Amino acid sequence: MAAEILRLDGLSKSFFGVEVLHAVSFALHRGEILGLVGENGSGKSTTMNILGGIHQADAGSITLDGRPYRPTGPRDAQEAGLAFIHQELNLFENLSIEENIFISGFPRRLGRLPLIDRGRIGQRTRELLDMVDVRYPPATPVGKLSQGERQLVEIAKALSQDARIILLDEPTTSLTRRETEKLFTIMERLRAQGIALIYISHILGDVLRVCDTIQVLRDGHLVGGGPRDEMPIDTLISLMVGRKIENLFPPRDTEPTTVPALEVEGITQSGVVRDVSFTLHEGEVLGVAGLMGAGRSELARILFGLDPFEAGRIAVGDTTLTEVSPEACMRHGMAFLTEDRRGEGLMMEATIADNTALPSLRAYARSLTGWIARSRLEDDVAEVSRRVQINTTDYRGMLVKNLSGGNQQKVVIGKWLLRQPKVFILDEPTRGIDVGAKFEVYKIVNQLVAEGTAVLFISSEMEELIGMCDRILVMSHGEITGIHERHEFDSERILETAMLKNLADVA
Amino acid sequence: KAQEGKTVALLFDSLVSPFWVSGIEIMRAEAAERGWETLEAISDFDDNRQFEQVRAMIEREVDGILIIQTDANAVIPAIRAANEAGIPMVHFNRPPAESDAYSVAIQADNRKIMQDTVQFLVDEAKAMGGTYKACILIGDLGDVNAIQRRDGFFDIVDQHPDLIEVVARVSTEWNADKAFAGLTNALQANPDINFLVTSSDFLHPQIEQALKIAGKWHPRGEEGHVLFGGFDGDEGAYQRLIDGYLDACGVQNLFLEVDMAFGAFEDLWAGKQVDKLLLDPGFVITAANLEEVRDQMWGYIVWQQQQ
Amino acid sequence: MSGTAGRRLALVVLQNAPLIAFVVVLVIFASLSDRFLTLGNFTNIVTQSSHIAIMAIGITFVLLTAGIDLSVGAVMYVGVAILALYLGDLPVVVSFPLVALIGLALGAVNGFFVVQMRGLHPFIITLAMLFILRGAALWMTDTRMVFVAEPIMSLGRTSYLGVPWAIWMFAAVFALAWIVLRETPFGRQVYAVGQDPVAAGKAGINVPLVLFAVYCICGLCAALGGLVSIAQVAAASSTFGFQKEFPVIAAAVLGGTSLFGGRGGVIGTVFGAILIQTVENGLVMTNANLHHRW
Amino acid sequence: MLRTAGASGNAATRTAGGVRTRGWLERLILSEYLVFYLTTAYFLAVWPIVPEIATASSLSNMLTDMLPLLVVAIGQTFVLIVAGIDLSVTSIIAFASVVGASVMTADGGYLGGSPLAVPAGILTFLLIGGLIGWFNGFCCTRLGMPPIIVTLTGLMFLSGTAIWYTTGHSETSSIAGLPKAFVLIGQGSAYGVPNALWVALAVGISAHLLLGHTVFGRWLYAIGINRKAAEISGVPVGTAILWTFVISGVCAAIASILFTGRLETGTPVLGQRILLDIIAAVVIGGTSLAGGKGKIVWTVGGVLFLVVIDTSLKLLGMSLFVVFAVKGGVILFAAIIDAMRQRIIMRG
Ligand SMILES: Nc1ncnc2c1ncn2[C@@H]1O[C@H](COP(=O)(O)OP(=O)(O)OP(=O)(O)O)[C@@H](O)[C@H]1O
Ligand SMILES: Nc1ncnc2c1ncn2[C@@H]1O[C@H](COP(=O)(O)OP(=O)(O)OP(=O)(O)O)[C@@H](O)[C@H]1O
Ligand SMILES: [Mg+2]
Ligand SMILES: [Mg+2]
Repeated sequence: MAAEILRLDGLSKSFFGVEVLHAVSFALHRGEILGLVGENGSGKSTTMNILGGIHQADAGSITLDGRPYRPTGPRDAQEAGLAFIHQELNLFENLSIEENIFISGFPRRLGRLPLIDRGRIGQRTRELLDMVDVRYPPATPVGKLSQGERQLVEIAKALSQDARIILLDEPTTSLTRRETEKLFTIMERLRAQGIALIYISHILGDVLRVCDTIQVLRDGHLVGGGPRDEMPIDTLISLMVGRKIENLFPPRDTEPTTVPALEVEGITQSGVVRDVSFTLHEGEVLGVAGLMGAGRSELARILFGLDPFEAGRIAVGDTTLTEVSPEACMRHGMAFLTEDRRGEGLMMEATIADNTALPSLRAYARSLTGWIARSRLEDDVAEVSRRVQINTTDYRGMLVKNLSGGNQQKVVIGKWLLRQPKVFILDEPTRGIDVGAKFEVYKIVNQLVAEGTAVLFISSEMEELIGMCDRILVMSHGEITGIHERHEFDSERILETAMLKNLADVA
Repeated sequence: KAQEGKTVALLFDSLVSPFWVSGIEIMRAEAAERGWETLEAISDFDDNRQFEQVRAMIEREVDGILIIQTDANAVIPAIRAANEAGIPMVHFNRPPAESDAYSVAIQADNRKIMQDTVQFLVDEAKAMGGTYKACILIGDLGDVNAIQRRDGFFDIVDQHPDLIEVVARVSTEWNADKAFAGLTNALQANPDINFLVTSSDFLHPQIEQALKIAGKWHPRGEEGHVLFGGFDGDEGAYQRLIDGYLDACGVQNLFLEVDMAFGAFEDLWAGKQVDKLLLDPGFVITAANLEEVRDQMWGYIVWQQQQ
Repeated sequence: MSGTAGRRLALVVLQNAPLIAFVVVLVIFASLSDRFLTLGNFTNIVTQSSHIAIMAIGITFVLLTAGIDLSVGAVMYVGVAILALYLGDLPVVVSFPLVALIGLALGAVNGFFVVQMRGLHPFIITLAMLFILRGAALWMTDTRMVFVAEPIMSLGRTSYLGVPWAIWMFAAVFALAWIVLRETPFGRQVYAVGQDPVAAGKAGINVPLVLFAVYCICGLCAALGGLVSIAQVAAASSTFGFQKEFPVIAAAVLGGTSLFGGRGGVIGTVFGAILIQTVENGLVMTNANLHHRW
Repeated sequence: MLRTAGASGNAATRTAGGVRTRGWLERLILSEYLVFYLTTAYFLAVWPIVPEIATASSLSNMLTDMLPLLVVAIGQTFVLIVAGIDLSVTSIIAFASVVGASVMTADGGYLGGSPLAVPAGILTFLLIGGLIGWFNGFCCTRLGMPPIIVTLTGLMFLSGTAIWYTTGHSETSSIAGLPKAFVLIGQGSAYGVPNALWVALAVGISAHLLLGHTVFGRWLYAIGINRKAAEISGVPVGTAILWTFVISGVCAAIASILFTGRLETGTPVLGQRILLDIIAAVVIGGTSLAGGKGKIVWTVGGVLFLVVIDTSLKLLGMSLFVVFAVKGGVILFAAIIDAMRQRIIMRG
């Protein structure tokens, strides 16, 4: 085995007196890719944050190249040769791609002048963007990029630092399959150069494919680990969740009806979507597949009245919406889970209960005075929160910002469940959620359709779409390029449809 | 009742101009001479705060309240409060509006003094011949004095439409910045302004600077001299009078006014009847009568001290 | 749904609001006064707006980090009061840099507290500074009007190459600020910190240092603005700089700088400052005075 | 009541689940009613120096002094909670004052002498406040302009207009001759309690209930914390923000009624100098300028704090610069306390 480069020894960390990491120890070697897996909130990001200098450990030590390493800030980590891709995107929308990549250390003109060497950063950025396959001029503002493209820029940024160790905390959440493959190629190349990587992901298949070693965290304890070959998937899962999971997708025993719940006709908004029409039925899960930037999220936002559209008709049940706004859509029983949990889905500074109650407040208020029936509301909030299995019961006290990503996602789902939606639009509902939690989300979706709810399921994970949907609608460049029925599901063919427009363009 | 050991509250709305600074200093000196103590408070132009200050002084059980209010009407409740507490109140330089409340006001006869000042300038203008483009710097119209001075100005110029055309009214709100910018703009719009009156002498530095920039700062007798009238009579005005840049200045007799105010307190304490309004006739000072009247000009005393 | 064209138009209008307002104001005043659109008057407007513009450029740095500095007017007054009272006899080349340094130091005090008390809005810190500094200046001047010496006043009347001194100052500060914001690592980090301080910290930017620096710059610019102003108006009464924070912030925001940080720049700020002064100037030019005699 | 509001104060102790016990100093600093303790401490400290401060009449003066300020500050609290700011309040006070007075005044008012004068006058005040507030809100929500710009422009424009309006209705700089019945709102009392106090109580209690117990109140906190999330959750964001400005405007108008009544004068410079005091009071109380956090009780504390300090300085006969410096020092002190509080919470 190659030389050891990094060693964690008995790391512990508490937040507000609650210990989230308990004496975690493992080692990382040159030219090794180490996979770190575990359920939501098991402490993966916290471990990375300690390595990256964002948090300081309460106990334990780290050795880097045989010397003690105790970073007090991200700068220290950078200088020690660690690059860090955070779980949440860490880019500045108001700056260009090149500026984002070099923000922590711009090359200067003539060495001494405090002026940015634009020529050099432009050149270097182009090279880096080529590596990750992003075709934008380096001076493009990051605000113009889609989530997936931003994630690629984030990766390019880590590459730019010529680091010896790269930490990747769920880097593929917004990437398509193809881009993920691209990332893996890059990772393998880095490994060949002797760089060490730590890779965190909930997609166990990926972890098993690229990682040499795998470590498993559960509730802040390191519960197992070893070379990939000794860690088959069922071992991993049972280590992670402490029990065996038979099926990735829960069985569904209801059939979709033919009663239309949402009818969309000719929705067009220039530059975004063109002539989109489909019908979603009660009790049906309709998947939406597509490559990154296909316009799926935009379509969802239009349907929920968040973005304008030029032409087309939207009908819920048998009423055509005359006004399309979130309020009007909600009145007709629609609900929308956005893909940007942090920016749009949650009030991070508020409690679980407040977040959950927000869309339903009107239903718990006297119509004239708006006086809230508090105890009834709190009871229902607690019930919904239990149903989505948030890992705390302090619904009225716990701030959402202190929850792990997966549990935050459960809060967003819970807040819409409280409204008992008839049409539920889910945009990437399982992004950043562990296997166990995913299973829970799927179960909730199944329950909902069993009660007659219609679900529009937008996802970039093909297996998930195939496992969950009754039909899959494929989008490419803002247009629907195909609809696949359940019996003809086939990931190859769906991918082909998703790239249809691109092929046509080339031809 | 002994007059010694009295406490008098001096409530100013600000000390922005030398007039008020000299005023409060003369009052302090005068009070010390009479063996009185003083308590001071400044309202910073806030009527409500001044009302609260009056109540605080009543709370402190002072023997008399001298007040310079910003607004003639808004001070009435304060007078009532003082009446109720049996504390005499004297308004310095700005009288209150008419009301059933009782207090004594000392005031310069602004309109008359301004009329005399402008009349002197008009006479000069006539003597020199030609027509005149006039500019007036107006004070804060929340201040009765500013209104009276403006009216005094127009009383005279309106009688001479053939001789004088008023081309610019610069609103200063008693603010040096505004005065400077306003006057510069006015001179830009009307480069031929040759007749200038300010409602207060504290704006002289800005006027000098603006006229210098416009190339119009010349003493009497020189080509291009701007006929220039001032008001108040501060030390800067005195300097510019002897330098020949200022032609006439309406002087408020500050010494007399302080004396009248304190005299009013004594009379009131003695139970005498005092008129609600006591006028300071003031006077106009020009190069011609400089020597005779300057001893009554408070700015001259300050000027002497500075030399 | 129709009306996208309308919405686009509205967007264009909103994005260029300062420019459009500027043009509208120009047209209105030009049609009311034939002297308004002269070169002389325009020079006049720029000269008069220069002190506001310089201060607004300083505050732009602070606003870009999602901060605010209410103490600019007070810093301006303190600087000028010290200049008039204690530095009056020194030659301008010595006294002016000294005053600028005082401004920088006062800005540093703001910056120190802002950095030390993170989680507390700079609004409240600089508000406190506003009161303390005004109090200090009033104490120094004993609330009297202070005068500056003739060399400083004559500086206010000086022109080089036909352009008044104030405009040169303004141009220099603007050019420097523009370069710093656009072309230096520090400038870009200011934008990053304003957009997302947490992310900036994670990216290895020394966030406290950036914050500290922008308040220093703002204090420096406030003192410079005071110098430019006093050289013109010659005397400072106790209302000098009073409530100057309003037009100064307004200039920056009118120019498109967001109060929530990360967006804007000094070019817009300059427009904003000139726009504000143009309105004031135009009102006097056209003699349409609110205090007109009735 | 949204928990976030109190969370800064309670989170630490709560997560600790009562395991950790804090020293009394830490507990004091963490208390969300800290400002009340500070006020009390200050009061006790100056008492020996100016014993007059504790007399009944001085206390009642203090109470009546704080009421109009309190009413405006309450309105401001609503706007701050949604991360807005309303700088136009003082100009609303001034403008409503002169227009309202011009309706009622005995010397040539529109309804001067008529029995309708007082009700119509009061209605004028409220309408002006409401309309200006509505206009502010409209510009901020429907036209997407930043609140600070909208209300700052409003401040400058209305102050000018108020002066202009006065010159058209009065020979002097202000409008006097107001009906006795109106003046009594600012000065008189009923059942031994000043009328102004009744008014302020009514405003305060309704504001408290509105914020803490209704859908509207919860919406405001949600908007303040994350406007986008609120919008997606079906909160009528624009309308709600618009209403905060209307509330602020109406509160300013009510304050104007009290001010105008106590001065018996409609004046165009009324309240001009208290703008920063209003905002400082709200923020010292603990309401966040960044939105999402605030309570009426806190605002009451903030106003009380400022008024006690102000009164003590007045009684001490302090000069203007001392007043300024002390005020600044006090605000800074409040800031330092708040920072300490954050530290303790962070430390956990
Ligand atoms: N800044 C913080 N303050 C308080 N608690 C925190 C903080 N950061 C993390 N936690 C808590 O620490 C625990 C571990 O969180 P961490 O983010 O490391 O989980 P994770 O394994 O990365 O989960 P996920 O897969 O959902 O990202 C969670 O219970 C979380 O709530
Ligand atoms: N803020 C933005 N500004 C400009 N263009 C944007 C912005 N956000 C997205 N786009 C563009 O809009 C198009 C559609 O993006 P959208 O996010 O809807 O894709 P998607 O199919 O939902 O993919 P995913 O969510 O997986 O990234 C893309 O071309 C993207 O580049
Ligand atoms: Mg994580
Ligand atoms: Mg998407």
